[in-house]
Amino acid sequence: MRFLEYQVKERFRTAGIPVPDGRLARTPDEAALAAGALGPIAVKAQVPVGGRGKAGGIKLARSPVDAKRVAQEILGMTIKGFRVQEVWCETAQEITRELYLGLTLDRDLRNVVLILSAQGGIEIEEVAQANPQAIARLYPDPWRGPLPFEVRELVFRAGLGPLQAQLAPLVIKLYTMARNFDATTIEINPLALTRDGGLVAADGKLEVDENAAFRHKDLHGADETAEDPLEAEARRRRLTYVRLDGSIGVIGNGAGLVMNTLDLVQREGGRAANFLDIGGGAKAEVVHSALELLVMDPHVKGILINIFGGITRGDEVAKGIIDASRDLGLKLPLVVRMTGTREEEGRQLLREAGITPEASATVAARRVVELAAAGPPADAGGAARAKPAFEA
Amino acid sequence: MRFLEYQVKERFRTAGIPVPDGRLARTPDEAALAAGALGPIAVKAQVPVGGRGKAGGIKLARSPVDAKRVAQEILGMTIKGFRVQEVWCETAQEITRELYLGLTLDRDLRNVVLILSAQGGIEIEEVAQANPQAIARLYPDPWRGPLPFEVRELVFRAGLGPLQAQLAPLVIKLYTMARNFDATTIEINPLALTRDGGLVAADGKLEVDENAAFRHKDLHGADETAEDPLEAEARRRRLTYVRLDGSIGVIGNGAGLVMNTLDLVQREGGRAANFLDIGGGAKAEVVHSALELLVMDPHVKGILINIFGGITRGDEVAKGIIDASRDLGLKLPLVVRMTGTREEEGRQLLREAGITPEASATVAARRVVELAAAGPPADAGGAARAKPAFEA
Amino acid sequence: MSILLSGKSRVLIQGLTGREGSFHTEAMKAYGTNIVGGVSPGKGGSTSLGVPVFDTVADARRATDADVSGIFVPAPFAADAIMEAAAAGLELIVCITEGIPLHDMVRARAFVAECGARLIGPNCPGLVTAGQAKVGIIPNHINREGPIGIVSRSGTLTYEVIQGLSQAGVGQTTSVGIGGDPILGLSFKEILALFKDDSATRAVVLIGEIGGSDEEAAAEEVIGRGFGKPVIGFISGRTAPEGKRMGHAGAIISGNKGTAQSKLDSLRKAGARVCETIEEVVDATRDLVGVAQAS
Amino acid sequence: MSILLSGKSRVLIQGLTGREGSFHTEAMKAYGTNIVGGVSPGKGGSTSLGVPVFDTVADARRATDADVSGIFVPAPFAADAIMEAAAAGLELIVCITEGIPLHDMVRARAFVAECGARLIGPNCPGLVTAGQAKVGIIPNHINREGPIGIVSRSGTLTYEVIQGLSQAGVGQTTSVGIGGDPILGLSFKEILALFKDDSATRAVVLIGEIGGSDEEAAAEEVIGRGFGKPVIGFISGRTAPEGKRMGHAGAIISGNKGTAQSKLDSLRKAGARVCETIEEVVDATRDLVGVAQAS
Repeated sequence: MRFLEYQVKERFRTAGIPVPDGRLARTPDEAALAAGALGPIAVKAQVPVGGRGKAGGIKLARSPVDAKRVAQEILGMTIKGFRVQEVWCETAQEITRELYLGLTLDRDLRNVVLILSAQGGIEIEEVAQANPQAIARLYPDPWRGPLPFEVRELVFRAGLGPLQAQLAPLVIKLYTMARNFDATTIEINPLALTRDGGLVAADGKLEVDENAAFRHKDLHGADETAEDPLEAEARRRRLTYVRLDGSIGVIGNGAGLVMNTLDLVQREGGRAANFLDIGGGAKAEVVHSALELLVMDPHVKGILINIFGGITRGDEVAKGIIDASRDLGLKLPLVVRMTGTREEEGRQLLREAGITPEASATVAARRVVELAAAGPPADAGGAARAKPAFEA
Repeated sequence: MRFLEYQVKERFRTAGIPVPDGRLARTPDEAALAAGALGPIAVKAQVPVGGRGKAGGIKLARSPVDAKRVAQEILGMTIKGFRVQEVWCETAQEITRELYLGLTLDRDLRNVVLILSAQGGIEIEEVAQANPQAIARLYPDPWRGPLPFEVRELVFRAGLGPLQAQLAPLVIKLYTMARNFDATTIEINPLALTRDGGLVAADGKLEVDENAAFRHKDLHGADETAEDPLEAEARRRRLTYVRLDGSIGVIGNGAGLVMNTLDLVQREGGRAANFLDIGGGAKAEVVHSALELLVMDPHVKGILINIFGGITRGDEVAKGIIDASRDLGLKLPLVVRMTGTREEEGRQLLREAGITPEASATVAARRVVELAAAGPPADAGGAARAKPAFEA
Repeated sequence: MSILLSGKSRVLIQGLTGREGSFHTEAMKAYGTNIVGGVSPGKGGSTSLGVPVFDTVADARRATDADVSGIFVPAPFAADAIMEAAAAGLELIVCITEGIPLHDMVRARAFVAECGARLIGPNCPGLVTAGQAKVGIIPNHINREGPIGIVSRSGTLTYEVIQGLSQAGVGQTTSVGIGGDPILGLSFKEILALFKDDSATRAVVLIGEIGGSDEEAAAEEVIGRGFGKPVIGFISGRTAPEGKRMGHAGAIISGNKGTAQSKLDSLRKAGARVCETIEEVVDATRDLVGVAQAS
Repeated sequence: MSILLSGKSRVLIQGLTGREGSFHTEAMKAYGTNIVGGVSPGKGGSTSLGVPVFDTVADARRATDADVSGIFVPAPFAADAIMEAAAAGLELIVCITEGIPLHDMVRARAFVAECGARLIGPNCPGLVTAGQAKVGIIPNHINREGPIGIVSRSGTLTYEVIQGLSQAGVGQTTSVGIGGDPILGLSFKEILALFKDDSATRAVVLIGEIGGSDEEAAAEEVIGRGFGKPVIGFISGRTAPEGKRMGHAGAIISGNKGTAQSKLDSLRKAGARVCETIEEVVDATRDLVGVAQAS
């Protein structure tokens, strides 16, 4: 789960991490009002992606008139596919130095890591390459969390000893916030040292572990409709789906198997339109729903279904395919490869419905690529796909 | 720091531990009002000691008239030296079973221990002797706290498996409360199973670590004026003082040394009136203040000062003794034993002021016991002590 | 011989009485696994699927002397179940449950390490020692006894390899699915080290995927340092784009970290035979074992 | 010979630049203690009392190779300072600070144990190895080299014993004040075990007090099991009433637990010579050493 800047800053404030005063504006007039109340402000596009500054999504405004004009420019912009519907107007800061403070999951060390950098305002990976000695890391014991002396060591290692008294409590608060929110990433970047000597979170990022959603029912992130509409539709259908840039729709069971199917499609000269994992033990309805989703994608020119029957039963999957093809009036080329539990029953059903099953995934991939390249079957009418169709 | 029942229950409620509805009453009329609002109530004397029930400090009232009469009886009682100034009026519970849940510090194992007993309502030590298999203990890792599976094991070990779903969260809440308040003891006793199947803290106890007071500036316990007035006065003077039942006032530096001085006084046939430790590095003013405190005690018939000069300097102590004796017009027999740092300078000062120092603690104890038995010096007037004088 | 699990292993199932737990326990029993008991708090004293049920793992261990636990409890309670097994002294803990919060797993994993237990998973299909015992959900019928060790992050892709090998007449010692989460118990490294010491295992198939750098670590720290047995490596997700999580929580390329290329290069450099398809893996393994059998 | 501390010990002082820290560091140096550095966060790089000051214990340890730390930081920060020393690899940590919250100490003590360090205190006078080194606040002039080991929960009462023995011509190997708090680092047991193995120590004086049962544990688990050296025991608080805390946080009789009688009985039963006054302790020790010297 991701959050917009202002949502992150609200949570920073609650956690005791200082943030600039600000107001959310949905119209240029609201931005002007914010400037009237706050003085000189930064007007910042609220989109759940990085690189807003470069895209022109952050501008300074010295007066209400200025703020109105600037907000007018930013509201309605599209940044990396996200339309800007809100701007965050916050007191402009006089920043004398930019630091970085963050937390993320280090999967290699199977632990959370706190990262403090004497250099901030740019991606921490860039600092790590260009100026590694500016970065200090702390791997807290998962049960104890960061201890005060460990945090002092972190601050001194980053060469920020003189800021120790201000920085140490921030590090503890950031960690506490990560634990409270089940965050897998939190960044304060830049963590700004202002002219008056204070530290303030000038920008922030928060990502929450979706596995922990049951503990955070009241936590609402960035509006999902801003994302890819097909991915949003897949989420509504509780399907594990990722949109890709090719033309072969892929359905399979098991993440590794589906990934491998994408690789096979590319190996045979095609490109997958998506990743779609129906998981273990899927019933006919799930297969039906997955097929329905794929035909909504106008880029899909052929569909490959690759199933290994473990808990998943071949006959169930076959039924789902057959029903969905019929209900959707499917005209796209469809190739099915099926093995494992009830393999024979499933294949029999498919053959009866006029779909020839393949036994090898490689051969199936080759065939779907060929069929998709050849175009839809001759008898396909103009309205060959189900509605609605989403453009990417 | 100790708390009255209603103060403990307020904290239980905040911590999510269920308690009966109740109201505090300072007059019989307020108790009647409480009964009007709550129905049948228990009227309970609020004093910071156990054994209220046996002393007649807890009575049931079925109606407001009843409540008024009962409150009239209880308010103004004196229980173990504490005058009852408030009664806690709470909804009478239909209790079907009494359990015990507590936390305390196990110094031998250097850890906190959670104790759950299938038998409650009486002192846990009694259960431990009479019915040990009813008691289960959990020593949580100090960093991890009690883990859910450990709490389940605790509940099953106590033979309370069927109450698992209700008990397990209470155990966690009790521990969390102990950590949040730096409690060295918390008891829910009885933890009552009511007719409707719920669990409720029918009575409770809370003791907070005074070393952690700096973390709990907003935490106020039982009114200290209810305690021994000399101990309260000592606390105002920041002296480590314990009132005892003898007649020899004792001042010394270091807890072990003072305890040993009490032992020596008794060995010589006397009994100490108090324990008073002026600690390490005490200056003349502290000695002065300590002497001043002792002469407020009408039971004190003689004073023994026993000093080992480590950081504490003999000449400083001597000055304090000489000044205080003069300022207070001290007429009581005074024996001083002094050794260690600046021993000679101190003794010289004492001798000049007409006080003969002793070199051996045993001899000093013998002498003060003899002098106290002989009564005040012949020249002592009627107003030989400083004001005010507190009776125990 | 085999690693981690054998016909003598005494297996406990946490969450035995649940839907998933009972379904798969039936299958494990059918495969011949020595299931000695189950744990379901509040159901202690009863019997289910022919084995005694206990309130706590500690009780179960005392009564049955179990040494392996399979965990089928729902995600919100699974990390606690893992720790309960570790604290009770179980030696091997296999957690099938998917969707455990990552912070829970970080803590549980540290706890397990402190107890000296071994954890497989979570979010994994478990393991099978062919012809002897199974803990988890790998289909029974695909396994065949033989000289190949399998270790994999994937579930169904592992089944493909097992089935492919078995159909080609090449059996397995033990097949281990270590799981697709970012925070795992045993990783490739540790499983490989066990295969190294297992005399019955003559070659190892390693099925990796994008994300993290466990494959690289295994290649550099184990395979490349006198492993002494042939390793056939395969990585899925070679065409996955950066920043997209491919189903498994752990299958994601972040920046230039966790790419299939990096993993394939490491494996190749360490001396593993790297394959592009499962069919190739099967063929290569058959060829290798042929060679090994002759030597 | 001695225990825990010697002239070769490389001693660090945490809180060196504070009032207490600097006062007592001067005295420790005057006694000949090898003070190699101090720690005061934010004052790293400076020099105080002739030794370098560091921001962290880790820095100090790297630069000085210190093996012992004396802690003089205020109570709210002392548990953290103890853990910092343990994490940095110090072998012996002596915490003088009084008034540390008990929950903090429970955690810090567990942490120290995990690091494998030894903690003396808190709320203790520290230790002296006569003629060699001192960490803590025991007065310099009272110590005298000789064959007696001293271990005590009290502060000034320890000084009395040391001074009494020294004045009677009986010197000490090491005198250790373990502190008067309920949650302590090393207890009587562990110190006695060290004295047992110290060839220079010919007899041990144990000064206990009411509260807890560490004296009983020492008597039953160490003295009573072939300790091999005479032990002279003394317990203060014999006339203390139940339920009253006698100055030390740990000096309290709860119910019938922690009484002087129980401790005296245990010591006597274990074969210790039990004394009623400090004068008796001194006389008994002088007599014993006389016997020991003749043998």
